[in-house]
Amino acid sequence: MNHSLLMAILILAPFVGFLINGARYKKHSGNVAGSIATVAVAISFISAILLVVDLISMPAEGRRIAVSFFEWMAIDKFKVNAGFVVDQISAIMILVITGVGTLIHLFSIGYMHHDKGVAKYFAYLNLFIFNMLLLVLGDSLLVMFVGWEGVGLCSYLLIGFWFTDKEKAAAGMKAFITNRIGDAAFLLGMFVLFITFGTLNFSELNALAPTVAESTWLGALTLGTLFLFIGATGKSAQIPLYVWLPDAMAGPTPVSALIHAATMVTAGVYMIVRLNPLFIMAPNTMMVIAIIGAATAVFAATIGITQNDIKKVLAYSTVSQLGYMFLAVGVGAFGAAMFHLMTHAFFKALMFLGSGSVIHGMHEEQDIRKMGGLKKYMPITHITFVMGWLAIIGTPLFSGFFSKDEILAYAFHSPMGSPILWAAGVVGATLTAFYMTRLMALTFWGKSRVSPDVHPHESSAIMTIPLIILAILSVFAGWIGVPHVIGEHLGHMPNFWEHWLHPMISPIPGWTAIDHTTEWVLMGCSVGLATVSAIVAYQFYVKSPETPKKIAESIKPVYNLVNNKYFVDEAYFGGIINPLINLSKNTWYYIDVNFIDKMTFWAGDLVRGMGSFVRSVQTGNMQQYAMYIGIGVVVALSFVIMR
Amino acid sequence: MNTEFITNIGLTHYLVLAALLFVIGMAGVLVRRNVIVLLMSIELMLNSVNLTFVAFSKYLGILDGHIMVFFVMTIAAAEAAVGLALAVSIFKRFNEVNIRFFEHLKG
Amino acid sequence: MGMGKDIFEITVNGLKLVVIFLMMVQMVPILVWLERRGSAFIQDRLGPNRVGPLGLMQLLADAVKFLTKENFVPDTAKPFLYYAAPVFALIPGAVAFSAIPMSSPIQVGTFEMFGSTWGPYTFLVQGYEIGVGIVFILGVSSLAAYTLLMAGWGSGNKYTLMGALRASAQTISYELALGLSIVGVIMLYGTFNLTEMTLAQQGPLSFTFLGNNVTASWLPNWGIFYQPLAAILFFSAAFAESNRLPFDLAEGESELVGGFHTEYGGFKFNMFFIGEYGHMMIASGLMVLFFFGGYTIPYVSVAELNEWAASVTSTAGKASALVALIHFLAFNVKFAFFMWVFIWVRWTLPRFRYDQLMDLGWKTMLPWALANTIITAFVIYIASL
Amino acid sequence: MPLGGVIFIVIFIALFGAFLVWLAANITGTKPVYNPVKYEPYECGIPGIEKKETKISVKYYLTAILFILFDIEIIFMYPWAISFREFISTGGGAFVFISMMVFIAIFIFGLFWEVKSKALEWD
Amino acid sequence: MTADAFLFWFLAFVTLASGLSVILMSNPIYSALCLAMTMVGISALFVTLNAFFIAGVQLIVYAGAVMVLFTMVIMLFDLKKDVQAFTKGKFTGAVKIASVGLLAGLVVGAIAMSVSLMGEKTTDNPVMVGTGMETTKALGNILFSKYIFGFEALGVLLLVIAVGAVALARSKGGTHEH
Repeated sequence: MNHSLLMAILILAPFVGFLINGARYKKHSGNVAGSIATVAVAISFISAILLVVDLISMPAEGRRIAVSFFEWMAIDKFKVNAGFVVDQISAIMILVITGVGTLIHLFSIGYMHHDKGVAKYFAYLNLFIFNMLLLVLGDSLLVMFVGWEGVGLCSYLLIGFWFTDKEKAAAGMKAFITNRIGDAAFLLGMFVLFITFGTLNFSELNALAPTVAESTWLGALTLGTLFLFIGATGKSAQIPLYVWLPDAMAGPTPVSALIHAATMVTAGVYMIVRLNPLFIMAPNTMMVIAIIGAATAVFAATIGITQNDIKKVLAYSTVSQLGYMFLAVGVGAFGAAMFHLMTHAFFKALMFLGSGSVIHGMHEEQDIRKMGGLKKYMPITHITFVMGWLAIIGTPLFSGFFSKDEILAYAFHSPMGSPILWAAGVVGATLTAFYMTRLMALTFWGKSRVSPDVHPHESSAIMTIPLIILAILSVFAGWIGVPHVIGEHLGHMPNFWEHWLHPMISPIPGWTAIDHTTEWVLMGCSVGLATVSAIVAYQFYVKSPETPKKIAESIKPVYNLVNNKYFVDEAYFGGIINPLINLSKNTWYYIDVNFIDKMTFWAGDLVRGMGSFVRSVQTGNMQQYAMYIGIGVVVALSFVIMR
Repeated sequence: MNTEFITNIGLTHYLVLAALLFVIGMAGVLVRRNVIVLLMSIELMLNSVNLTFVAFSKYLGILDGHIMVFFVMTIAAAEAAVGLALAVSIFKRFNEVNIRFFEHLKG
Repeated sequence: MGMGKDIFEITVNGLKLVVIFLMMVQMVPILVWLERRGSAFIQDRLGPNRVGPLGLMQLLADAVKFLTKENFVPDTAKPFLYYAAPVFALIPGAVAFSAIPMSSPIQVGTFEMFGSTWGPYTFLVQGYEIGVGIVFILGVSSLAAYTLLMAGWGSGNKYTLMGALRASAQTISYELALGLSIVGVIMLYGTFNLTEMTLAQQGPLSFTFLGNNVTASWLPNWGIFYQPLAAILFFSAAFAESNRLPFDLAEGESELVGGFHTEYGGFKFNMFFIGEYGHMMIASGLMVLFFFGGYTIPYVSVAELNEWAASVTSTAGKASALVALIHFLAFNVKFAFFMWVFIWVRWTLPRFRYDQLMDLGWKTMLPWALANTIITAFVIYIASL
Repeated sequence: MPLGGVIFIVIFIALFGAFLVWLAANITGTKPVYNPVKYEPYECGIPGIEKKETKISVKYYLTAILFILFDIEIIFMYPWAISFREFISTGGGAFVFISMMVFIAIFIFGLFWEVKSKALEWD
Repeated sequence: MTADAFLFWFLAFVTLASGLSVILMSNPIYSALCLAMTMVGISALFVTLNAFFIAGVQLIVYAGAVMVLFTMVIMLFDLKKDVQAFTKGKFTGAVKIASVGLLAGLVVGAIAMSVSLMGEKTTDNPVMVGTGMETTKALGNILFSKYIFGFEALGVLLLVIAVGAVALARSKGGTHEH
């Protein structure tokens, strides 16, 4: 089959699913709607596999499938094609999106079984996949932006899916508005880039990037990339625009898994990686990115420790892990960022789905203080969750280990990195191990605190199968990117990942190879600290559940600060939103009502007076109007001719 | 007398002819009172535009003009259908086709 | 200037048009006779048999009667429209009929006349060749609706007006099915040109399917074998287009009297009559062209016939004339068959009710024609894979 | 011969023929003798007392309007039908086929709607 | 004079005469018939411009469908003669006629000017010759590649019109007696 057909199927299959489910949005049968949606995404997945297989069979140089369906717009020099590209980077993304997407769709059939709006739900989900594919496949920033906005819309729709609950509707709104701030910056970034380069096409931008010499600190390149990065912080929930993501947990859990863990939130990382030759030319931006990423990683992890809602913990964990990815990007480790993106997609989707399974089995209970000891009720969920846990805390040879340690190694050694960034990363990893172990302990292990009228049960096969598949991926996905230092002890296992991405990644200026001892030491550090913190957490929450309370008691101010998420939401309200409202109110009263309104009334009276004079012209007589047009044309034409 | 103008037919001839037809149609729109004749005059104007499209298409050697004619025809037919539907609906109710009567429809 | 050479060609072509027009007009009395004799045969009676041998002189008697009728205009009529309508009834039929190729072209070599050399020329056995043949014919014959409306309104009688509205509503309704049924045919031949269509149908049935050549030498390569549904739809719609039974709802003794030509008599009525037969002839001609090989002879390709003609005649011109003659005969045999079918159906089937008629057109034939289009496109696409 | 010439001949002969026919229609026949009853519009026996004012069903008009719209859709299929094979041979067959099927689907939807809304019912 | 030139002048005369009759005939039915004549004339002009398919479509759509609709509606209304065919106001009438006349002069002037400016661009450069088949095929090629969205949009437009026009025509019409 030819590529354009495959590409069309890949992109349009979810859209067709959306149309079908959207047309029958009033239907209640979850099985039918779910099957349609799942099949649609599965078709997409198959065509993605076929495309990637074709891509692999191509020679390494020029490994790229580009399809342009039509010219979208052509305004003078500004030409945009509806063009789509599968290359090394987007190949990974489409596989993750459609693959994980299929599993999550499958899971949703079980999870959303009883919901009334199930057809609508699947329609949105399919629309999301469609938009996500547009985002990752688009060959220019503008096409990407269409998908970018589209996923924002779907995210909004799905967070507020149970919109009759006011709080959930508000959460959707929050996500949307926060994202808009980022999107505005994204648009500005596009403008800057278009003014500088005269194109928005990725390959052209990347090719042109080295030709623009950056003379000033805030030159066009830095400015454009910074704007784009602000856009990315909105979509990928980084400081300062991360606040929407924890609230986004109001949506159905599979949505959290798909959109707010595996795919959409990684769009920012993906965008930066796609433009990496551009970003690498702007070291100042890179520094900002790295700092923000590291800060987010630590910051979100500390909040994660104190949360009691199973999904909130995971949400902060997601923010933290995204911080890792940005840290990686910021130090120039684009490959590592993509690697972590993929492994994170697997284990975080797994954990979210696992939490969904728990919530489902606990009859919509989300508070981990009311769980505990679920191991014996939900064996499969437990086992798979353990796999995810091991992966995320960086247990050696699990997928999270490889990706996280690669990031840390780069953060330490890259000329753009520094030991401080590395230290922040390690602290983040330690904290991650702590709160994830806490989550495990409180949910699955220890004594059961389940209230007697709740009877936890294992979920049906349709929900556990995706869990199992994702668990397998979480364990083994890391093996395609084994670093040399470990690989040479495993029978010289090559680093497939690096080979694959190599042509797309621009080298870090001033990069020297890490010597093996350093790498071993770094690895040992992070693994050791994580292990210690995991054991501590285990001790705290399984062996002696009283200790953490005592500790919290003893450092109450700090605990409260962290437990209330550093009062960031409140700070935003107190520092930005309320003053803004007050300012608006004052300006409204003094300037608007007392000055402008009076002016406008006066002007209005004047205009009305004139209008009543001119009104005599507007007779309703169509032919008179036509006559005016005629006279106008005569005047205009005579002007043109006489000129 | 220069007979070149008569024997050598070129783009100008078609354009002038179309312009005259257009103006005739416009005059119809301006001076006639019957809604249906008004609509017919509009069709005449559209037709004259089609003529310019085709003429340019031939003399510039590109086919896009033909496509435009196609589209214009569709639009014209749609316009006639809706316009006449309105006229029929008003005629059935008020037994009136004078355009001045239609002023009563305002606000 | 080559004008001198053209004059002969223009003259011949002009004469040709006149001849074709006269042929069409002269075919009408013959068909009337055929219809009367045929209906008598079908209904087991004798029919006209007194005037002349086999009643053939009846035609002349009819003509005399038509020409000597009183020539008057009703008081309520609009004289201009009343006179113009019958004339306009003839024009679309005649113009469309001239576009039908009835035989292969005749080649005329160089010859001496009036002291100068003329030729060579190629004369087509059709009024004129136009590249977009079908579209042109459809366009011209769609003008026939005006005749009905002019006659119906111009007569100043309510029966004529209602008859005209009925007839035109029916005509335009079936024009949809007619136009749509042709889409499949156009797709099949990939051309609008009637001659190209004809030539595409010579020889035995053979086509390519999924890369395999399929040949059935026992069948001619006619369109009917590719487009049977289109043929049925086209022929039925053609009946309705020409207001023939079973679709002659424009007339009705009990409700509308004679329909739109109630007020007409004499020669003017005769012209409407010729117009109706003109429609039948165009329909039959197109039927032959689209689905029954046009002027080609079944199983024999044009090239073979040319070879044979060249072997029995002395010059190329004579050979082409012979071939043209044979083709013309072949065309006329097929053509006459369909004219007979028209007559046959008229005396066999009962008429529809008006609502049934409209239902048939809109709710049955239009969807089937659509289905035919889709299926044809699909099969052509699949076959080319 | 230039095609313009052909058209010229056709128009000329058609007009000339029409004139001849019109002439024939007027010359033939005997001169009528005036008779008020003969010159009345035809009625079925009873003399017409009302003036000619007939209420005509709006159905005819509806039919004509739908005819226009569907006719244009059919006309759009002609260029498609004629270039379909070329599209197939140049590899764009599937795209063109699908785009026309979308168009036909809209067509069918319209037809279906008209049938369902009883716009095509004659009683 | 060549046949082509004669044809053009003849058709120009026919279209202009019948076009003028459209607006001068006080009986709308004659207006409609004259407009049909204009359409046929324009169709023939298309033929002289080598646009055979467009000419056929013009016949089918305009002359064969749109104008039939007009004629039918007029007959449906049974309008014998317009009571008041033209505008009454003397002043506005004069202004209207004057503006139309001026427009005519200006447009013709503009065309004459621009043509002399465009110079060699408007020289007879007919790439579309032949019997019309190639043109039609090329038309199909463009229509189904470059203009595919316009084409589909027109399909939707026609659907909307079909629904809307039927609803309008069957409605009782109006909300109040005048």
